[in-house]
Amino acid sequence: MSEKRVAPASGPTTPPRDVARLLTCVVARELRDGEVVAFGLNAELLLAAALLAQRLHAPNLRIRHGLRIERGHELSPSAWTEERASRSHEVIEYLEAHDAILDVANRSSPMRFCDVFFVGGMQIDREGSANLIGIRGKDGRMTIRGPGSIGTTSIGTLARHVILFSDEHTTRRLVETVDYVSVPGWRRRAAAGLEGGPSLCVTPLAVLDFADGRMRLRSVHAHATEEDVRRRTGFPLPPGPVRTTPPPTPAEVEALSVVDPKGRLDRVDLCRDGGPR
Amino acid sequence: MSEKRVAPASGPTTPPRDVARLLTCVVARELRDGEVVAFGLNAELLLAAALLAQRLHAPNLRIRHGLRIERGHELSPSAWTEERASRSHEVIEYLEAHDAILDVANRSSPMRFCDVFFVGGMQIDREGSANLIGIRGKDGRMTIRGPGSIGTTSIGTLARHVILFSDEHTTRRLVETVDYVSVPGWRRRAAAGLEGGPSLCVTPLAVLDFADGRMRLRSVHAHATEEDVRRRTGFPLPPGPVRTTPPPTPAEVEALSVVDPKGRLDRVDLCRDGGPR
Amino acid sequence: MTARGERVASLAESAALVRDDMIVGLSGFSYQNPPMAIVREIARRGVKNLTLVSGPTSGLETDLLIGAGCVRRVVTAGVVFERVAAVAPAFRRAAERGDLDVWECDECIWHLALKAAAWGMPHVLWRGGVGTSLPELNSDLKEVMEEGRRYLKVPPVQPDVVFLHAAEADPFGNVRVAREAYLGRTFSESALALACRGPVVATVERIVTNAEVAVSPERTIVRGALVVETPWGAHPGGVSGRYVPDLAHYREYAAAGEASLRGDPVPYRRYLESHVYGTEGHDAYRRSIGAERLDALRTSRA
Amino acid sequence: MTARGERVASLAESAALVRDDMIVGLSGFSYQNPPMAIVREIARRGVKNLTLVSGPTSGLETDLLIGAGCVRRVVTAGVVFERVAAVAPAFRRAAERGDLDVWECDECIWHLALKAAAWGMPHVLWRGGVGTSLPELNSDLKEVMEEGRRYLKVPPVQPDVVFLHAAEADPFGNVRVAREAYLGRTFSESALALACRGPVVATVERIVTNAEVAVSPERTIVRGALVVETPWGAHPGGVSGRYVPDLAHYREYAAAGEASLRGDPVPYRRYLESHVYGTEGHDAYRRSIGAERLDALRTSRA
Repeated sequence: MSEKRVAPASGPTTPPRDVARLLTCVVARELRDGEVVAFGLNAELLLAAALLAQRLHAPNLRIRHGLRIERGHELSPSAWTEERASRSHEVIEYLEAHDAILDVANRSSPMRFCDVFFVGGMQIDREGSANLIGIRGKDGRMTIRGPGSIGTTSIGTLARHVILFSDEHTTRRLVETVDYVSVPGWRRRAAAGLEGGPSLCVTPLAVLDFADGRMRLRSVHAHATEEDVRRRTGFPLPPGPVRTTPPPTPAEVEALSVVDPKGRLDRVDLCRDGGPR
Repeated sequence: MSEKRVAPASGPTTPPRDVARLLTCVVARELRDGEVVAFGLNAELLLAAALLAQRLHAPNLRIRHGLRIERGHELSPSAWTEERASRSHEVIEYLEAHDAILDVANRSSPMRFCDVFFVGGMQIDREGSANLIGIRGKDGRMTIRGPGSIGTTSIGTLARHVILFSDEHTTRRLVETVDYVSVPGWRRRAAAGLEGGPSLCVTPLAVLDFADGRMRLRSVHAHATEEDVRRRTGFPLPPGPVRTTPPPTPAEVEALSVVDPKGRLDRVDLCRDGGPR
Repeated sequence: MTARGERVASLAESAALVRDDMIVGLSGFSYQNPPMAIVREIARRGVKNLTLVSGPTSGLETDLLIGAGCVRRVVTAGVVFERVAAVAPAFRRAAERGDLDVWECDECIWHLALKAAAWGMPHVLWRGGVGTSLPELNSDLKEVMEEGRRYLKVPPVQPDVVFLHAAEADPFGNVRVAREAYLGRTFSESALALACRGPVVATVERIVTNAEVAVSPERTIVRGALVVETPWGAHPGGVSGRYVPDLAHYREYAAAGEASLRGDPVPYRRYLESHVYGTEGHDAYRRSIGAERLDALRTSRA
Repeated sequence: MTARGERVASLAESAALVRDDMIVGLSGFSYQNPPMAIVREIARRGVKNLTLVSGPTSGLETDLLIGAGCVRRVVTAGVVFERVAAVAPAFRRAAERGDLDVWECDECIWHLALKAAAWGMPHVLWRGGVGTSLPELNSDLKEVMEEGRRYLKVPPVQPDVVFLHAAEADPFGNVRVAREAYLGRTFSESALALACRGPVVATVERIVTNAEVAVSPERTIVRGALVVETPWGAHPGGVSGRYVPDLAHYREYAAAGEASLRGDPVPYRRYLESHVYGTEGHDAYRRSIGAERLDALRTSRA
């Protein structure tokens, strides 16, 4: 398997929703039983992944969706939505007010905010730092203003495991060094006296992990090519044999149909081709 | 009135409950409209005073009884009680958990913990410091252990107005200088950069206030004598004419019967004669 | 027995509490509960150089005041319209032109700054955010070493006045959320009110009796507020448990703002003209949106 | 779908989590919700040199462990039996003999020390308590100047293990209060659990289903606890909304403790013998108190 070249199967035969489902499986496989997983952005896909993990191998996974921990069987509408229906899941926990987020910072407490946290950004760099603040122009000043670091910085610094998630795979997103740091990667964490670093970076084309604090290619999705992935990454990825991301198993496919009976994953915004060059 | 000598009316003609009612009126007169009043100990008497003030001149007085703000018409059982009945008052506010007491420290917020706070102690001194910690022996070590500062220190330091309340009037209670400070009085506050100090000290025999940061006699209750009060106070009180504490007015008597229809004030523990010499 | 005093105010007198250079706290987490009616009133008064403390992640209430030229500085973890605009347009434009100072923070640090104010602390030390760009971007948020570890030294942020929008209040200033409120019990309404050094104003969908409020004290989130009955006062934002955000209106606003970013200021000026300056008050605004469109936004109680 | 894991434990295995020299958090505000059954179990095991973090104002759970010789240090704002004993007797005796270190604090400072632990802060600065004896009495609670003002520098206090008693829990460790709980929603149970570095154990009157707990998430105060079904587990203390404290029992205990203070150790030894060492476990304790007496303490649901 490790010697097999990735097939250049990027034709219209792979509909976009299949990418969303593949990424859902990729993320689900990373979640372990007994953990608390938290996310803010990309909520549909990540919630689907967590629900999938709960059904398949992590029955005690707790899912913090916004400020709530819920237990449900189906993918629900995301946090901010025009849908009027109150969500059907059992709420098993919520923070009384948003500032209670501070109270759950102790990661050895059974009431910790999370173990695994998902982070995205305008830029993600080679060591796994993420930037939601802005882009510098040639003069060093901020020429493109980003949204702001929202809920990422503190949780991303304090969580036990950070997984980076990107809805595009482009050289503007995956850069050598971020212009500003909302969440620190491996080297910056070490310099600040923090252990570890992000474990994974999931994109519509590939799964990347880290060795010695630098990103490397773990697998390329079946609809992409290794060559394209390397060309679309803004820094060199170490050479070496690359496997194809394992496609959804029959058990995963079946569980996905339970988790997402209404096909919400079909509407998830992802750049299936990696996004603009 | 100011020239009138206090009558030595300390015979059995003044039943103990009348002292409790007198003190209730004395305290009620100090409470102003729009304030938040808080107390922990001596809850029956102070709650009765607050309810009385609400009926008579302070309709917007808010009463924080333990961690709750309630609105009722009748004196309820105190915080820790064998009485099984849930208290009948409307709870209009409560702190979600005890640690929310920290959140209400900002005294300019409309949600501040209190404006007026009542403090007692094993010792109260001339400048109005209170001690709930312990009593020193001749060797300077703590030979009598007190209960601890419970809820008094921070609130007593940060509240706008502190009123001292003592259920006895003895030289062991009212001392020149407290052995330990749970709540600081005038000089200690000034030294720590805090403005003001306690405004009043109410005992079963007298009402004392402060001039230049030292206690003085404001009025003596009708059932006590000025001489006895001076003798029972562990530091000199400035000389000068002393008035009799105004007895309950007809309006106060009538309102008291509404506030305390079951005669709970009759059971309040107070040393009517000032307590042991 | 003397009557209790009511704390009911008008939109105009509430907006008049805001003067140039003030630090103004605004409720509103993303699309939920922005005090838009009072924001439009403040914009009409043309105050200048405000510092807004909003969020922790904020939305239109912040962006509109920036677009109307009232704001010099924002203290917020982000200004976004999720799924409509990754970055709110007036915020983006003002920040990129250097017309706006941004206190760069995340949601936890935003809350810590308010906590420090509420608790009367000169600073709080926090591990979250070491190794990031925040100390580089904020002159008053430095990294310090303490007992061999690095911390961010977070200063207090204290609003001079706070405006929030909620479902209900009684006339005595007890403000409460709908029973069906979305996530947790509240967002940052109480955090802002607890930190504030001055008045707290709540615009509410409906004033209810004190008796109604007293039966469910757990729904009361702020006390002692000045209360303004302002139905649809969060529009185009949503009110948890009452109505959903009007995302079509957000898209219209975002398109106008994005035209400005591309150099065409006309659509944004037109937006302000028709929804802010050109409407004389909140009633006129509601009429301009239309009852039918508003009614279609109601949350079903099913 | 794989089954969720339960977190149900026994009293004995829970008490075995405590080893000499540990920092042990105990619930119990005055008479309410002390985890007495586990306290008696810990006393029977004869551990030594514990630091108790209890309260903020604590009662019998603290006094009994002191009287049983298990405690070297207490972190509490007071140990009192209101209306029964101004100062709890074993606490008083041990402190006066110099056998006990007391971290002198008040309720706010107690909470701040737990917050500092929960939030991962090296200290917090607090205005409440400047000008008092606390800095003189605690070597690690000093006054400092910061920007021209004096503050107490409050260090973190982090329990190694926490025990609490509550009305109910589900088998998955979701612990909740009775609907009729007394003041506020909870006391310090969640503050202790949030600060803890190790396991949190909840003894509860009754284990209920997860379905029951999930319908009222607002009543859940602690999550992820080990759960031990222990009816009457707070006796002689009360459980908010379930039963009132047995003040006659407190008076008996206080009289025995006060005899010790006067130099007669026999009544207190006899108390420990009959209620702690002489009963083999919690069931034996309940039988020794008697069902009739216990039933008479139930809170009416009227």
